[in-house]
Amino acid sequence: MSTVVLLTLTGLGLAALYFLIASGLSLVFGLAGVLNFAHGLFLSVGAYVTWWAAPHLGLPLAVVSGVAAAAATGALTELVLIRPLYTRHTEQVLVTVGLSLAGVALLQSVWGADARVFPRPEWASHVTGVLGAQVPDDRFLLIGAAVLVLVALLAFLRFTRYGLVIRAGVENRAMVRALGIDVRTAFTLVFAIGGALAGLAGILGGMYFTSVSPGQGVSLLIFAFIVVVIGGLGSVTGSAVAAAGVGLLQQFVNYYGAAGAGDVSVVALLAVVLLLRPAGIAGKAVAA
Amino acid sequence: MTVLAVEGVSWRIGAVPIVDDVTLHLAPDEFVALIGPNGAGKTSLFNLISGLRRPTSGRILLGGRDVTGLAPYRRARSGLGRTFQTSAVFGSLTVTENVALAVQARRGGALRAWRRGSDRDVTVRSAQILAEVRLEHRAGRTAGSLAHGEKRKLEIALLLAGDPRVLLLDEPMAGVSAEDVPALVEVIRGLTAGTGRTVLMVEHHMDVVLDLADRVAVLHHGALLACDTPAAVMADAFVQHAYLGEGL
Amino acid sequence: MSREPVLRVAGLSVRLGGSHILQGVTFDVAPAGVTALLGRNGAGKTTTLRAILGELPATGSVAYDGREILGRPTHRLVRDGLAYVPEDRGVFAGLTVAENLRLAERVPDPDYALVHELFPELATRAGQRAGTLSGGQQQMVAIARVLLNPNRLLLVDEPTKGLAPAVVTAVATVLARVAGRVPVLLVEQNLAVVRRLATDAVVVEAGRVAWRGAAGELLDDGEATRSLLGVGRH
Amino acid sequence: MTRFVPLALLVAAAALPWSTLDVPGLFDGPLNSPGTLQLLAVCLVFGALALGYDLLFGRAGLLSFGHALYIAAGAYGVDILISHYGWALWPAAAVTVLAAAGLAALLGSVALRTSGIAFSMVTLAFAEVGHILVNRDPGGLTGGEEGLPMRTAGLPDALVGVTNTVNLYWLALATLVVVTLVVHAVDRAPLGRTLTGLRDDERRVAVVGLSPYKIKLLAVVLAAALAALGGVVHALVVGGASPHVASSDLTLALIVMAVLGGAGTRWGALAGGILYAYLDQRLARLGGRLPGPLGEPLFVLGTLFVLAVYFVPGGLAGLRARLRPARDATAREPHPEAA
Repeated sequence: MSTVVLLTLTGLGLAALYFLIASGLSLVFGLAGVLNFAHGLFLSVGAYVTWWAAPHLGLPLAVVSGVAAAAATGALTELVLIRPLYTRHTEQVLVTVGLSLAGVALLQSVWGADARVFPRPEWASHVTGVLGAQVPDDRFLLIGAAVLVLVALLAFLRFTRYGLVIRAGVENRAMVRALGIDVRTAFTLVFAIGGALAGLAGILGGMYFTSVSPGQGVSLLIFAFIVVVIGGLGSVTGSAVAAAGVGLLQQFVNYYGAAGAGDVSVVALLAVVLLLRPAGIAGKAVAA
Repeated sequence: MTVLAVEGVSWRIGAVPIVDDVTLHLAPDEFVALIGPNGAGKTSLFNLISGLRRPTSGRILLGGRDVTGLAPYRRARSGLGRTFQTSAVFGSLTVTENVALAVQARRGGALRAWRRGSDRDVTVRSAQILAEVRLEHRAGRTAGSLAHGEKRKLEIALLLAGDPRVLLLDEPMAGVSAEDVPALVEVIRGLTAGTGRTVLMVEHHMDVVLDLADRVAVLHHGALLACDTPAAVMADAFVQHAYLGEGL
Repeated sequence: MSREPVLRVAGLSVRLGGSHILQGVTFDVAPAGVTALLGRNGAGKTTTLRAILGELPATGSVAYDGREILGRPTHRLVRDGLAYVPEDRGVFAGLTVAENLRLAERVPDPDYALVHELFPELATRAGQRAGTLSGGQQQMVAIARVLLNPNRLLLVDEPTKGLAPAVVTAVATVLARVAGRVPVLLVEQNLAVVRRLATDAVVVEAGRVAWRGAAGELLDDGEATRSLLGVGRH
Repeated sequence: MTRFVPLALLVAAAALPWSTLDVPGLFDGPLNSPGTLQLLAVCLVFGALALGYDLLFGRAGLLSFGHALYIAAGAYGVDILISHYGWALWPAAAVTVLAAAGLAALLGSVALRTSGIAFSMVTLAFAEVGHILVNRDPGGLTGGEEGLPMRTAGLPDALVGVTNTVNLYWLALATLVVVTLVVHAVDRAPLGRTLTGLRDDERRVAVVGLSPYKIKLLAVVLAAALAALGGVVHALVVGGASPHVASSDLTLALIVMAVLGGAGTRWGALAGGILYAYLDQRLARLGGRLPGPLGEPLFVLGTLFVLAVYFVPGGLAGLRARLRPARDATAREPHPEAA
């Protein structure tokens, strides 16, 4: 029983990371039609800026600056690289590929290729007893952050004018424009939001893995892609559900199965979902 | 004897019926025009018949065989050809390559990875088809650079290449200028009259409909209002009201 | 009619994927009443509207209130009072009726009084997802979105497409009222609606203007309607 | 006349090992030194890999992000059969390529249920499993992060030892020729036309009576077989397999190569692959001497790539066509619209 509790909470902690990355990716794709490969770079930017700033500013402010830096990277990417390519989606994907390669290499040249020890709050190393299981507190940190983000994101989408524009834009960009709204501002905004969430994921990931390395973003990104496809492109709720499913499955199979079986099972889940519902759980039609 | 049978076919998006319980039987060599206001579901019905969409209910038979669950390409191989409302040709291939692709799709060999270009008989057949639709002077041009009317002719050439028994023509005159209409009508007449082929054609151009069709089917709000001789349909007060919007 | 046209389209051309969809379309939209843009399917009517709105790359000239607007971004044109009700309505299916309307607000005091007077049904269905509405109701949402704001020209694309006869009448009635306040450029296939609403008519054929003049004149000429539009009595 | 240029280049490339020419700046040693020959052999392998990938990307318009999986299957497959099971090279290579094609048929049949961007993501996910497995070292087969060095005892003598680098070079050149012949044969054959048709209008392909799904699957399997062949030769040239050949970075690099060279053109991807591999290796060697991020090959290549997307659409081949606009009527339109 205690093992199941621990695995569940650990799985949900991982799911929290996936969700933070996937929700931004999904919104960016849903609204702007861009599959953003540089999303993993945003994650690394958040983590490295926090790692670098923590000794100078203290951890809380360092986290804020990490998230801000990642958000700014996201917004800049949209403004400088994505926007000029307008509707040329393949080129946009290619540019994010190039950015991701160059950006990670840049981080590597500044901070080296080796993993760095990541700062974390003192209490995150403690454990709490839950139903007989000794659960490390960083799990609660991850889950709590993801739930807060989910609620905030849904509230933002539901109750604010920009949220309305984004939801409408995911459905039909051209029509939003035809109502006199400059939808490009919303593009920049979702890139910034996506960047901020990815940065947060990078920071929390750094705390969870207790280290940060330039390539960390990319490997998490791939599972986030899987979550996005399973959850349906453009759907935040879909991302949340799919992230939970993927995180739990991965943890349980990794524990009870052979090494690496968890990762394989996640991809198998993806295959099954695609065979049954090619558009994902909550998706609008993927092929367009 | 029925070549194409549409039996109680419906297609809904959510609760909204786009095609509503349509039943239609086409005999060999018959030319049926499908008319109805924009948004009546004509193209949707074509998509159901050609297999690009699956009906919510009902079935479709081709030559007596139930094809409701078959993929579009299987229906095409069973002798069903169609054109699209907006020209769908292979823009970066030449006109000849377009037709050769379609010819080989029918005869086999389109996936052959070794031999050069086409067999002699494919080349001959392609040239023959291009002559039939009067497009031989454009053979070497890329299809994307053709004028609109020429693309429509090329679409018909692609259709001919498949040697279909049943033709679905979706507004073949759309976007064609008035002076080009008679020539295109003759092309269509030539590929149907006396060939034993069956045609279902969506067309708004009433002169063309009355000229070519044996029967006229009227679709309105997804449902079939009437299917009768052109004269009878044109005289039908209900059709007048629904289609031509008279008596508003 | 000595007043300046609200919109002057001159030599408007559009090329898409190698084909020449519009080949020098030229016409004016009068500063009052309905100008009907007619023509068979595929003639280039919708393309004309979208080119005017900057949704498609075009060459030529479009002057709106005397100013050249070709190449300006769509959302700026709309903010300048050039409102658009697209073919197939462009209603956001996943948003509620109220959200669809809220999204369209461009001014501090949107005219909900007018909208609720014309479409009382929309008030009662405010919380309903627009995707679950009937076609007619969706068309009402689409028109209502535009009427919330002050406009100087309405571009309306096939508002009666796929609607039941009674709803067609209702939509035509609304458009007649709207046309009393603001000029309309209307694409329409239903000639009875055209007859009821339009003062001027422009017929497009294969990317060119084939006929221009008073709408009544065109509709009374059975031969002309048949040859230009392909519909009419035999 | 220009049709003899490729032939002349081939002859020159084949004769290159007899040249003792020293090209300072471009290469560290004379052309026939083992170091230079190995560098060139890697370039040739990447030329082959990029052209094979372009069969999918540039010709059929399938933006796969998982091509590295099949390269890794080739490299690890042949390495494992030789080093662990003591197979001889040729049967090991043949079985590996066939198995990779089989794997592609299996995974492709699932991935092709989707299209556009979702297809890209799914292929990426499949390839990532390969990457993870290789890193985990299941059953001690793959050597984990260290990679699996090729046991030379299982190789023909002619391919072993520094003095025989020249034979590896020729092997790489032969592979490039084989891949080029295959891809160009497809280009000229009905299949090439069908693939282009598929890229232009998939729906249309279906209603003329061809199954788009089967055609795409065929392209995926064929490209995978070519990738595996390239992977086999890569393992021989560099003396083993390392997890890098399974990483998504490699697939991304292939895309960069194809786009830099000119996707969908006859020679673009091939030239892009050779150029990319050369720069990658050269920059890595110069790394320490260059300031700041310029020492990171991927920084330079990534930046170059972004600039190329903006300023040189159509890549090297496009550049050539622009300089000589009247020619090259056979060149297909460059970038397929995947999204």
